[in-house]
Amino acid sequence: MSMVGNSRQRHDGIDIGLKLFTFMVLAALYLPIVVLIVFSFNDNQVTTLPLRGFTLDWYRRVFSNEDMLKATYNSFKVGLFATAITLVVGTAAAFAIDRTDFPGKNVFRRLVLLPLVLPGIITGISMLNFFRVLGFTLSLETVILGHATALISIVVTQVYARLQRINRRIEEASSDLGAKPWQTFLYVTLPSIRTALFGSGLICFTLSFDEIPVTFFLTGRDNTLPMYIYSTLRKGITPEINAIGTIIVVASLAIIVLSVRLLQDEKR
Amino acid sequence: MNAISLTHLTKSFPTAGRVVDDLTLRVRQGEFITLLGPSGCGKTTTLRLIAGFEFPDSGSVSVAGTDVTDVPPYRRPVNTVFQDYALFPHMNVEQNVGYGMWVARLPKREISERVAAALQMVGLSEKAAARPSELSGGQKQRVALARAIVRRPKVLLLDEPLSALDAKLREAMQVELRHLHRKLGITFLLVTHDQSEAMVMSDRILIMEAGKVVQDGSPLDLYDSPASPYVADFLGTSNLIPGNVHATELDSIRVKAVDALFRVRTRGRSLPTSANVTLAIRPEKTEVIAPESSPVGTPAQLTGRIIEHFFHGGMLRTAIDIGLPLPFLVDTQIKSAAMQGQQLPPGSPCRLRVDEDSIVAFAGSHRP
Amino acid sequence: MRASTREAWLKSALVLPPLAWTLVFMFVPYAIMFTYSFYTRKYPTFVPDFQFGNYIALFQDVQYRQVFLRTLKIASLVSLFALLLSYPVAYCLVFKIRSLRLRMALYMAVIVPLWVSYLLRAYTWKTILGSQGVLNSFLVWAGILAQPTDLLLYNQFSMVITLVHIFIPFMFMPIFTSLEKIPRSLIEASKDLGVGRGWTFLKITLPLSLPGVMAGFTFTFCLSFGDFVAPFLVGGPDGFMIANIVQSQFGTALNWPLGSAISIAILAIVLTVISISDRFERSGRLDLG
Amino acid sequence: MKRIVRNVALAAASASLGMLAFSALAPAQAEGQLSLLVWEGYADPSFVKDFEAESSCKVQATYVGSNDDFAPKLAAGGGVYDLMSVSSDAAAVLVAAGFVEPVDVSKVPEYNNVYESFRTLPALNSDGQVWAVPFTWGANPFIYRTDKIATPPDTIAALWDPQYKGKIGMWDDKSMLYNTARMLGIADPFNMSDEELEKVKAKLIEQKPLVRKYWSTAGELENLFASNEMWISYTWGGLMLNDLKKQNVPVAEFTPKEGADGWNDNWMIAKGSPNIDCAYKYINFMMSPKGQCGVSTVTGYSATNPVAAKTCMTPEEFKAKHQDDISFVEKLHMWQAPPRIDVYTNTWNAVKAAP
Repeated sequence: MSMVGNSRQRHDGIDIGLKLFTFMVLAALYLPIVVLIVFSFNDNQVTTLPLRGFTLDWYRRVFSNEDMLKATYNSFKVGLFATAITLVVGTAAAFAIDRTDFPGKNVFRRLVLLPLVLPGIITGISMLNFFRVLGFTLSLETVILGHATALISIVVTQVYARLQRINRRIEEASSDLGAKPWQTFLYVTLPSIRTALFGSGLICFTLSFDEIPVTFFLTGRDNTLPMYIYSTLRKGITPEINAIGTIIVVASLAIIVLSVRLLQDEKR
Repeated sequence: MNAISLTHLTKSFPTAGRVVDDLTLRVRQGEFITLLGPSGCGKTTTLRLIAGFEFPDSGSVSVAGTDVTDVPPYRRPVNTVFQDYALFPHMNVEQNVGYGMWVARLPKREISERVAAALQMVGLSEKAAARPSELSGGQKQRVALARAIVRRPKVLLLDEPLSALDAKLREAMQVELRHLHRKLGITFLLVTHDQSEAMVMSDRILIMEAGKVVQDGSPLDLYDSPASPYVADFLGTSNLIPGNVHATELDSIRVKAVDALFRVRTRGRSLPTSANVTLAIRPEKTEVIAPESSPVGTPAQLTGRIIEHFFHGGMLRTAIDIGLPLPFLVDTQIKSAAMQGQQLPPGSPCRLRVDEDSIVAFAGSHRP
Repeated sequence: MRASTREAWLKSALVLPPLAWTLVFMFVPYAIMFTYSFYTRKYPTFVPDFQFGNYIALFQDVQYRQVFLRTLKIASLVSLFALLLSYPVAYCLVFKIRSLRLRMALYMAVIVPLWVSYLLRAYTWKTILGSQGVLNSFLVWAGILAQPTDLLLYNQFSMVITLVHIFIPFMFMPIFTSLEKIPRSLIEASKDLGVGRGWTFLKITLPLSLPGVMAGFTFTFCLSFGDFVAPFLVGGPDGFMIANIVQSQFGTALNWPLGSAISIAILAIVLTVISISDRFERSGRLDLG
Repeated sequence: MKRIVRNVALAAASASLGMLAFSALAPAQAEGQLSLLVWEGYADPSFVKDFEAESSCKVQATYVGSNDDFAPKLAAGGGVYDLMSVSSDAAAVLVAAGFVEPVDVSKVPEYNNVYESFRTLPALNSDGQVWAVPFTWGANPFIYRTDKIATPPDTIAALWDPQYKGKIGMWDDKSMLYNTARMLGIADPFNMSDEELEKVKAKLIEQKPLVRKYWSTAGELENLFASNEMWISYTWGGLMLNDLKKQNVPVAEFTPKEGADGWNDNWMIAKGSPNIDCAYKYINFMMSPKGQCGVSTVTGYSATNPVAAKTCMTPEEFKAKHQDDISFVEKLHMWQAPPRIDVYTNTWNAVKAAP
C-alpha cells in the first residue's frame, strides 16, 4: 500500500515538475516580447534597465517616420500579393499532387516542398541569379515572386494534408446531384479546404511580412519593413524599433484572434 | 425500354486488376434490383460505372434508353445514396437536399417546396435547419435518401446504404426503402453484401463473383435453386458435403455422402454414376434426432456427435461433428422453453434427418 | 469529347500552372546556380567556364571547412536545445492537460511567437543579453554579479539562445502533433500490462513520437543551418556562419561562382538531412495548422 | 459568413494576380526618385530637405558599410541605384566592370574649384573620361571611451591590448589589413606579398578573442559605444565622434603614431540610371556651399571645394579641417586599390571565418 502511495507521490512530483517546466519555457518564449513592449514605452534612448519613465514619444516618431511607413506599406503590398500567388499556385499544386498522376510527379513534389526546409538564402540567391540572367530590374515585384516561391510549400503542405482528409464522396455526391465541375469545386471542395487555405494564407502573409533572406537579395529601390529594420538595427537600437515591433505584435495577435474566432463561428 | 442497360462492360484498375469483367445486364423500368456479392466482387464498381464516377475500359452504359457511357455524372439521370451518406458537412439538411436543384438554378420557391416534400417523405421535416454533424446515423441516411430522390432521377443507386446502421434500424429502413420504391416507381439498384437485406427488398438479385454475374433471379429462385455452391453458401447458410453418385434415376440420383445415401433431384443437371458431387444442405431443412428414435439403417440419415448448441433467438443452431473438417450445422425452430430443454447435450451421438427434396447437388467437389 | 478526355484536360489545366511555376522559379534558378558554380571569377565579374576550382576551394581553403563545421555545431546545438525544451512541453500539453480548451490555448501560446517578427525577436535578445542589458542589470541588481558580464552577447552562446527561441515553434509543432496522434488506449494497454510509467514512455510514447521529433529536428536544423541574421545581430567575431560566407561571396568578395558552389553545397546538405529524416518518417511534413 | 470569406479570397486572388501583371508592365521606377547608394551622412535630412525643395527630386538613400559594397550592389542588376559615393580606391573597379557612366563635367560648374590633387587622381580619370567628382575627404583615426580608458592610447597596438578584452572594435572591412600591416611595419600595405598577408592575418586572428564585434556601419559602432559594449575602435574620423558627443557619450579620437588612413569620396553615376538629371542636380548641390558644409557639419569630414567651403565655414573651422593646406593629405595613408584586391578580401574573410 505504502509503495503505491509513494509512487503516486513521485508521479505527482513529475507532473508538477513538467507543468512548471512548461510554464518556464512559455515564460522564456514571451520574455523578449515583453521586453520589446516595455521598452517601447520607456523614456530613454538607450534600451537598458532601469526604466526611466513612461512615454508615447517613440510611437509618435514611428508615425512621423516616412521611410518606415513607406516600408510598412511595401511590406503589406508584398505580403498580400505573395500570399495571393501562393494560395492560387499552391492550391493547384496540392490538387495536382493529390489527384493527378503525371511523369515527374515525384520530382515536382520534392521540388515544390523543398523551400519549406531550404534556407531562404538559397532561394534568394538562386532567384537573384535567375533575374540577373533575364536582365530583370530588382524591385518589389521580384521580391513578391521570391516570397511566393519560398512560401508556396506551406500552402501545398496544408492544403494537401486537408485534401487527404476530406471525403471524396462528397465531391462525387455533388457531381451526382448535377453540379458541374466548377460548381463542385466552388461549392463543395473549396469550403472543405477553406480553413486550410485561410490558415496557410495567414501563415504565408506573416512570414512574407517578416521575410529577410530572400528580400535581402531580391529587393531593389524599395525597402520592406524587415529590411528597413535590418538596416536600422545595425545603425543602432532605438526604442522606435520597439514601438513598431509592439505595433506588429499587437496587430498580429489581433489578426490571429480574429481569424480563430472567424473560423469558430463558421464551424458553429 | 430498359431503365439500365450494361453491355459488355469491362473495367480494370492498375492495382486491383480487372474488377468488372464483360458484364452485360438489363434492368427493367421500376424494378428493384440488387447486386449482391462479397467485397471486391465488382458490385460497387459497377454502380460507380452507372453513376459515372468511373468510365469503362470497354462496353457501354445506357440509362433510360440513352447511351451515357461518356457522359459525366452531373449529366446522368441517376442519383446515388452513398454508403457513408456523403452529406455536405458545411450545409444544413435543407441545403443538402436542395443542392441539386440549387446548382441547376431552379426557382427558389420550387426548391423549397420540393425539399419540404422530400423531407416529409423521409420524416425529417423538423430537422431542416440541422447540420449533418447533429444528426444520428439513421437521420443522415434519410437525408441522403431525400437528397437523392428529390431530383426525381430515372434510377436510384444505393451503395450499401444501410451498412452503417445498427441491426434494428437496418431492418426498419429495409421496410421503408421497399415502401418508398413502391411509392415512387423509380428503378432502384442496390449494392450490398448483406444477403438478408437483398432477399428482403429485391425483386431480382444478381450475385456477383470476380466481376461477373454468376446467378440472376428472384430471391426465392436463388435460395431454392442455387446455381453453384458459391451461391448456395452465399445466400443463407448451406452445409456443403462431398458425395459420390451411386446410381442414377429418371430425374434424380442417389448420392453416397459420408455414411448416408440420399435421393437428390438432379434439377436438369447431368450427373452420371460415380461422378463426384457436392451436396448443399440447408441447416433448417435438417432435423437432429436421438440415435434410438429412428429405425437403424434408414439410409437418408447422417450420424454424428453434437459439438455445441448456439441460441439464436427463436432458433437453435447446433454444430455436429459428422467426420468432415467443418461441423454440420442444423437450425431448429424453438417453439417453447420445454423444447429447448429437450435438446441432446453436447457430446451425445445423434442422427440427422434431411429433407431430401431440398438438397441441391453440384458437379465436382468444392471446398467451401 | 469523351468524358475521360475532358477530365484529362481539366487535370492538365490544374497541373500546368504550379508545374510551370516550379520549373521557372525553382528548377531554372537552381540550374543557373549550378552552372555558375563552375564559372571562373574574373574580379569584379565572372566568365563562363567549366572547372571545379570553386568546389576544390571549398575543400582546400581551411576557412570554409572551419565555418562549415561551426555552422554544423551551432545548428546541432540549436536543434538539440530546441528539442530538449519542446518535447517536455509538448508531452505535458498532450498528456497532462486534460481540458481540451486549455490545451489548445497553450498550443497557440507556443505557436504565436512565430507571428512575431523574426528580426524583432532576434533584436530583443540583444537588448536582453547586452552588457547593460536586462539580464545583466537584473544580475547586478540581484547581487549575483558584481559588475555586468560581457559573456552573454556577441558570441556563439547568444546565437544559440536566439536561434532556439526563434525555432522552438518549428520543433514543437510536429512533436505535439505526433504525440497527439498516439492512441491513449496504447498507453493504457501498456500500463494495464503492468509496465511502469518510465518504461511505457520509453517503449511506447517515445518511439511513436519519433516521426515528429525527426520532422522537428529536420526543420530546426535546416533553418538554423542557413540563418545569417542571428550571426549578424547577436554573433561575435567568432559567429560567422556559412550563410554569411554566401552573403559575402555575393557581396563584398564579389565571387558569385564560389558563392554558388557554397550554395550548392548547402543545398546538398539540406537534401541529405531531408532524405535521412525521410527514412525515419515517409510523410515528414510540418503541420503548421 | 462562409460565402463572404470565399468571395473575398477569390476577389483578392484574382485582383492581385491582375495587379501583379499590371505592375510588371508598368515602368519600374518613377521619374524623379533619386536612389543613392552612399555612406552614412551623405543624405542627411539637414540638407537633403533643401535639395528636394529646390530640385523637385525625391531622395532615397541606401547606406553602405564598406567600399566593397558598391560593386556587388551594382552587379546584382542595373536600374536600382542612380548615384554612389565611392572612395577613390574602389572607383577603378566600378569603371573596369562597366557599372558607371562617365561624368560630363561641363554639367558640374563647381568641378574646376575642386583641389587639383583630388581632381586629377588617376583612379578617377581614365580612357580620356572623368568618372567621378570628388566631394569630401578625411582621415580615419581611432576612437575610445575617455571614461574607461584613462590615458589616451597612441598606437594601433592598443587594439591588441588584453586589458581591453571584449571591448575592442574593428571595422568589418579589408582596410583593417592596411592598419595591421602598418603596425607590423610592412612597407607597402596595399601591395603585400603572400607572406606579409599571412603575417597580418595571423595577427588579426590573434586579436579575435579580444574583439567584441566587427562593426559595419557608423550607427552600429555608435550604438556599441553608447551601450558600453565597446571602448576602443577604428573609426571614420569625425562622424561617429560627432554623433556620440551629441548623445553625451564621453569619447575622443586619437591618431596613432603609425599614422592614420586617409580617403576621399567621389560621386559616381550608375550605368543605366533613369534619373540622370536628378543625379547631376544632386552632384551640383553637394558641390555647392550648402552641400559641402552640410556634409562637413554632419560628418566632420573636410570639403574638396575650398571655394565653396570658404563661403560657409568659419575661418577656424576652415583651418581645423585643413582646407587651407591640402598638403596635409600627404601625411595621411591614403587608401589605394590593392592590385590583388580579391586576395585581400579573401584574407579578411579568412580572418572572420577563423575560430
